[in-house]
Amino acid sequence: MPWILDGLADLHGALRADGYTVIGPTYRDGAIVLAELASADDLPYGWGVTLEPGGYRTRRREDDAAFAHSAGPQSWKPFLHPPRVKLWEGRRTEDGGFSIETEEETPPRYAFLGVRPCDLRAIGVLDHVMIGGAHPDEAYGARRTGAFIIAVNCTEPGETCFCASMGTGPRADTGYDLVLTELIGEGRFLAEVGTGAGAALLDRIPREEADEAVTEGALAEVAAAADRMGREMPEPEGLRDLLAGSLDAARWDDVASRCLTCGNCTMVCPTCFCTTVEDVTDLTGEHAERRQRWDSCFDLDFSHLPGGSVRTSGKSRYRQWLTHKLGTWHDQFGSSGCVGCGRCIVWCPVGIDLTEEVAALREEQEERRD
Amino acid sequence: MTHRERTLRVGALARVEGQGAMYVRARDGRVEEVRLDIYEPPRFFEAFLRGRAHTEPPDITARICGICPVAYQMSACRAIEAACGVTVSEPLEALRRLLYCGEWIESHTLHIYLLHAPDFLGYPGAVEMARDHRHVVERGLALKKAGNTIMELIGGRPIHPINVRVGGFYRAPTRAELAALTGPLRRALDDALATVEWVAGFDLPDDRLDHEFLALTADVYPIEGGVPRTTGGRTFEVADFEDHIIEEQVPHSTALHARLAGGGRYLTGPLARYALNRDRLSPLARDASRAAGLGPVCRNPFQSIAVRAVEVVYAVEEALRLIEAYRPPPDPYVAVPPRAGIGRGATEAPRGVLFHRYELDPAGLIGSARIVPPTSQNQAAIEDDMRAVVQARLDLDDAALTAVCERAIRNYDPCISCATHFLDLTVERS
Amino acid sequence: MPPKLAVWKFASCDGCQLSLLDCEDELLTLAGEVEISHFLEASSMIAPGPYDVSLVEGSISTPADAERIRHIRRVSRRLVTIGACATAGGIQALRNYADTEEYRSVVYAKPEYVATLAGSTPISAHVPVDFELRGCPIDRSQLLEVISAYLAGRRPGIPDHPVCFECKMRGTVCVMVAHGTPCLGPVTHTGCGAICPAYGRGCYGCFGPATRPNLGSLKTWLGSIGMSRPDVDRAFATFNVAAFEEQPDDPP
Amino acid sequence: MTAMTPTPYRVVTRHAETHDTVTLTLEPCDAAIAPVRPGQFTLLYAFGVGEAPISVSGTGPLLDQTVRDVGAVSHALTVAGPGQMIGVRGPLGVGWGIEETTGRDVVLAAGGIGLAPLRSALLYALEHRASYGDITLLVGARTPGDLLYAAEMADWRGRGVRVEVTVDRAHSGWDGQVGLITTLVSHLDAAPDAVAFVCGPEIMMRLTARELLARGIDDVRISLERNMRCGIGWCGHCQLGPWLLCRDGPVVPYRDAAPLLSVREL
Ligand SMILES: Cc1cc2nc3c(=O)[nH]c(=O)nc-3n(C[C@H](O)[C@H](O)[C@H](O)COP(=O)(O)OP(=O)(O)OC[C@H]3O[C@@H](n4cnc5c(N)ncnc54)[C@H](O)[C@@H]3O)c2cc1C
Ligand code: SF4
Ligand code: SF4
Ligand code: SF4
Repeated sequence: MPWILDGLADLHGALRADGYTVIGPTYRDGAIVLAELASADDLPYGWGVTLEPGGYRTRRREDDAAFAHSAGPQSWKPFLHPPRVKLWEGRRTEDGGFSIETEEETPPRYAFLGVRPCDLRAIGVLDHVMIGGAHPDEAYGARRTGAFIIAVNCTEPGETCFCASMGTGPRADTGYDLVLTELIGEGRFLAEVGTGAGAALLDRIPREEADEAVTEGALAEVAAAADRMGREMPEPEGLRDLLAGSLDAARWDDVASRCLTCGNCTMVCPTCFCTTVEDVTDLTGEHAERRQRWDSCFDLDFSHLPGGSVRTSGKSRYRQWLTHKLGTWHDQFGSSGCVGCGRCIVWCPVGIDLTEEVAALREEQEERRD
Repeated sequence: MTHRERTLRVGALARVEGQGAMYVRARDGRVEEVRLDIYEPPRFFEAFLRGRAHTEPPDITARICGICPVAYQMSACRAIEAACGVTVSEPLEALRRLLYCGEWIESHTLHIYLLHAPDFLGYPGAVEMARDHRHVVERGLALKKAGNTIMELIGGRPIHPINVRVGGFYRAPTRAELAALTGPLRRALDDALATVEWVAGFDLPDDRLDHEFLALTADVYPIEGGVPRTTGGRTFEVADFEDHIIEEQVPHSTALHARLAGGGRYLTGPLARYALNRDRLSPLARDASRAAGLGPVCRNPFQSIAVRAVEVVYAVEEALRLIEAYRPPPDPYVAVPPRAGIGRGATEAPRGVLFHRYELDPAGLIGSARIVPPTSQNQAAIEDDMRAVVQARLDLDDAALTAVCERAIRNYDPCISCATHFLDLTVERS
Repeated sequence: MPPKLAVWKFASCDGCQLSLLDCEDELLTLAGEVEISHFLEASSMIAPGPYDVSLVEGSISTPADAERIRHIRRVSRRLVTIGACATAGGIQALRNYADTEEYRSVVYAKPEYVATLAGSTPISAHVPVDFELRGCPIDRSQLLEVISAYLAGRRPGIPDHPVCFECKMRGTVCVMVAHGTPCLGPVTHTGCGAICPAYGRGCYGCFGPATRPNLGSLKTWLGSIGMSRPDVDRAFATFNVAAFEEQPDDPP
Repeated sequence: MTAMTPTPYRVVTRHAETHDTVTLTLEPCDAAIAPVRPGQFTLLYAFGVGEAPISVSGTGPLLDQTVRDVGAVSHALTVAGPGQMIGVRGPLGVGWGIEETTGRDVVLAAGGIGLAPLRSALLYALEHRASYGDITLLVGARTPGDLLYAAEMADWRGRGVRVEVTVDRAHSGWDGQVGLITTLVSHLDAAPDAVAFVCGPEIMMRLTARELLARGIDDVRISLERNMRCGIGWCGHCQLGPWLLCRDGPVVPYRDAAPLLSVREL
């Protein structure tokens, strides 16, 4: 049954009382970033954003909506899959050998407040990669299973959003404990339950039953958002084949002339999971450490082999990104690697737009067919 | 021992910043020539600053010297702001002073512990000294680190800070960020006081300088600005620096020597600052100087190590005071729109007065630049002092005399990289 | 016998070798692991070569220095350049694109005394180099990493990607995308920890070009966000001017 | 203990194969890793230096691993003497699948260090000699001095393996063949339902596989090399098209790999 919450202070308070570190959107450095929210007041009330390829600006809205700002510079990835992780520490032993210790790290208990549907799906995609295989990343698993997720249905898609065409939004389907729909201009939120934990939390805070008209109205707003997406992924069903058949496309040269190979697209992407492993020692050589840090297929060393890197040209590196994201992800993990959040378009310093690149590849394929 | 003719070459001076060597020629018991050779290759900063934008000198001139980049940044900012007719708000000035305190602490401690003290205790360097005096060296390193921590927080990094811009800073720290420095600085204050006590116990050779001293003076102990003044009673505006300081070539020397217009050689640096501003030291620093046996004016250059230590006490205390009083400025910088004009700026680098002058065109492009670093101002005085040092010790054998000379040179903490326009020498042998 | 470490200086500001002394917490440990055999800035003790690792600061800009670096190479098992001067010629390489004679006359009253080469060149233009550590100045922890790696016999863990990676890992909001601030980060080698954007300014390229940068694309973009061509050119003509100049125009 | 923690092993013997290649035999200090199938690999960790993926070149509970010195980690491994501790993670990858090809002829074609993973398949087949038809081993090496397991070849021949060796460059005294390994394939005599396992430089694998297909052998499996930082599908480095080679390989059917290998820089 849907409920109405008057503001989010009680919800925030209940999460804190349960020992959660509440993470959510807040205004900082001219952007809506995800950070710890000391109180519900830290939400970016009244901030909207204007997005374009390679451009992001916050702007004041006429209302005081908390979640009317589209996907921001980060996703939830840094919290679940941190940029740097220490894997273990080793030390030399007296007999000339070595011993290795893994720290028993108590994972932070996060409550994610304000997970947009695209990002919710991205968490699902990431879960599949990180803990869905034969060697689950236990540390990720611990952070993930401890997390309480409050999604927000999207009523404010941005100029670079295309979740509707990817089938990931604007309404959240599964994977949340609670889902909110903001009643913009009223300061109130429609809340629906996804899990028992969500229901239990909701039970503890003041709320009203939502009447049908309000619920329908709110959800109609969400549905309408699908038509206001600034972008669309052309023919998403055919992407896997399109990319598999485009390895020799001329378009790669075109995009390579613009692409800086800076890797920003992969870093901001909520599903890019790649890492590298660094084995380091201190000056004495007695202590060693293994660390994991984010990596990207745009890094030249990513494909290093003793004879030289496999992918050195910018074209081959951009191709790896796009074909993996939209194509071979299906082969490897059974879904698309893209959820349509549009971050890679906005945070590409030179505004390369993957939907445009796909359209061009499609056109090229058709031309070749003719 | 008779010395009919003797040449002494101290090739590759150790424990000075940059590359230098010394050359002495004596005949019949008289020192005929003393030269501090700078073989730092020329880097032409003044030449390539021409045509650069007026926003660039803080970053560019920082690269003249890795030991005192803040000094270059601050003198450059002052000069350019003067050219553009902009003054910076009080809180920003305070933040500059705080950053500069960090550099003083770092640079002075580097010099005291790592470059100079080993001379007095008979070690080739601090690493060797640490074998016998580990805790002392550790104390020095901790104190140095406290200075670097200030530079890192406010400047972004200890060497060539990135946060300084014409008109102020790119980002002003929060109070909480600065408050985190308080603990380390309190400990640093104890270390600084212990340092004064330590160096006061060194056995100082006798030596005496009679040059005039030149330093900036202000209401407070001068760091990030002030009015030039000499012990001879001369005072002038920074804008008139070039009327009072003449750099010229002198016979038998290929380096530019500075002198006071209508006067003689002079010395800038800690001894000069101290002589002209002692009463503006904090009570604690003044007490420390008294306890260290320093009079109101120190004319023995070997006392410079103690004066530096006193200045470290002052800088640490001053940093603590500035942090306590800090309120983030409303904006991290004031706009400095370009205009045509000439601007001059001077601040007190750890080694002494550092002067910059820029001529800007209406778009802010630099037409000409002039940089007068402390080491080139002191060059003549250093050579003169060396002459006295050698003259008084001609009976020493070469090794011992070399050691004394090196040590005496280090009194001036000459920063040879800073010598933007020293000449490269072709050495003449007699 | 501990390995011997030597530090050498050519045309430079001393900042990079100072980075070694700035390792306040590690300096004495380092001194316990290696014999610091030649480090004029820190010690007047000079032990003869050969040296296991030579750290070389500064660029080659005089005939005498060109000779000296060859000697240093001969007595060094491993030669690591530290900093933009040694690795790219430094800011003094601006002379390579100007009239050196004229430069001399601007700065010196008697230019004929100044022995100088027409150019300021990196160490690698004169002798083979085993590792180049970037930065103006270098980053302390990178320096320690290179030394630790050589002591342990491993490859130094010095990443080879642009500054953007570091910004994103730090959680810094992109200053170019969010504020329109020109930034060289996408074509600049990482290593500094992405400090400039964290302080709200654009990267100014002090670690030199990233490997295979796409300068043309960024320059076009910088123009489109309002930088004049001379401003763009000046932005690349600083501490690593020669290294940026050397980059091909073609995309990687 | 996580999937990223090496299991301590100790070097039992170190056998120099060539001037730059060494076979280490490793035994567990305490617990052993799970049993290794032919063609699988481990990540070997040299303390303080790092980790490298190395094929298991033998069968049995002790790990035979043959390492060629090409960089820091492989160097540290090749100089490890008896008693030295080495970290092991694995077994990783899918292996040759020789266990399932009983009743068929087996062709093994190796270039250079590529013989290392094939040795495990060969030894497995010899241990189950009766289950396989003809076994042929074709080996290409740069020079006679680069030949791995030279001392074992007589024994293999003695146990009914047809061993043929060719080198790129020979010194005087070499009375074997000189030339490309593909010429050995063209003289091959194996049933069309034979299974072929190929490992070596990528270009060698492509040429050899093509030749095998031309000889009517359809089931050609190659073992690919890509950068591997984790070996367990976390790091993404070992991708080749649809594959994560640490997970889906390193052994893959040549038929599926061929179109990918023909794309430059994939
Ligand atoms: C599944 C699999 C099985 C394998 N089995 C074996 C086996 O049985 N035996 C065997 O010997 N090998 C095997 N290999 C290959 C082996 O893993 C590599 O040779 C090994 O990783 C090399 O590691 P290294 O650290 O020694 O050298 P690398 O660090 O890779 O160095 C090799 C060379 O490249 C240079 N280099 C290193 N990093 C860079 C960089 N970032 N940029 C430019 N140059 C660089 C080094 O200086 C050196 O010259 C296998 C590989 C795979 C994937
Ligand atoms: S697109 Fe690149 S960085 Fe992202 S997951 Fe794929 S290979 Fe990794
Ligand atoms: S590929 Fe781009 S749009 Fe798709 S999920 Fe990643 S960042 Fe979002
Ligand atoms: S597509 Fe854009 S963000 Fe991605 S690597 Fe290229 S330039 Fe960088």
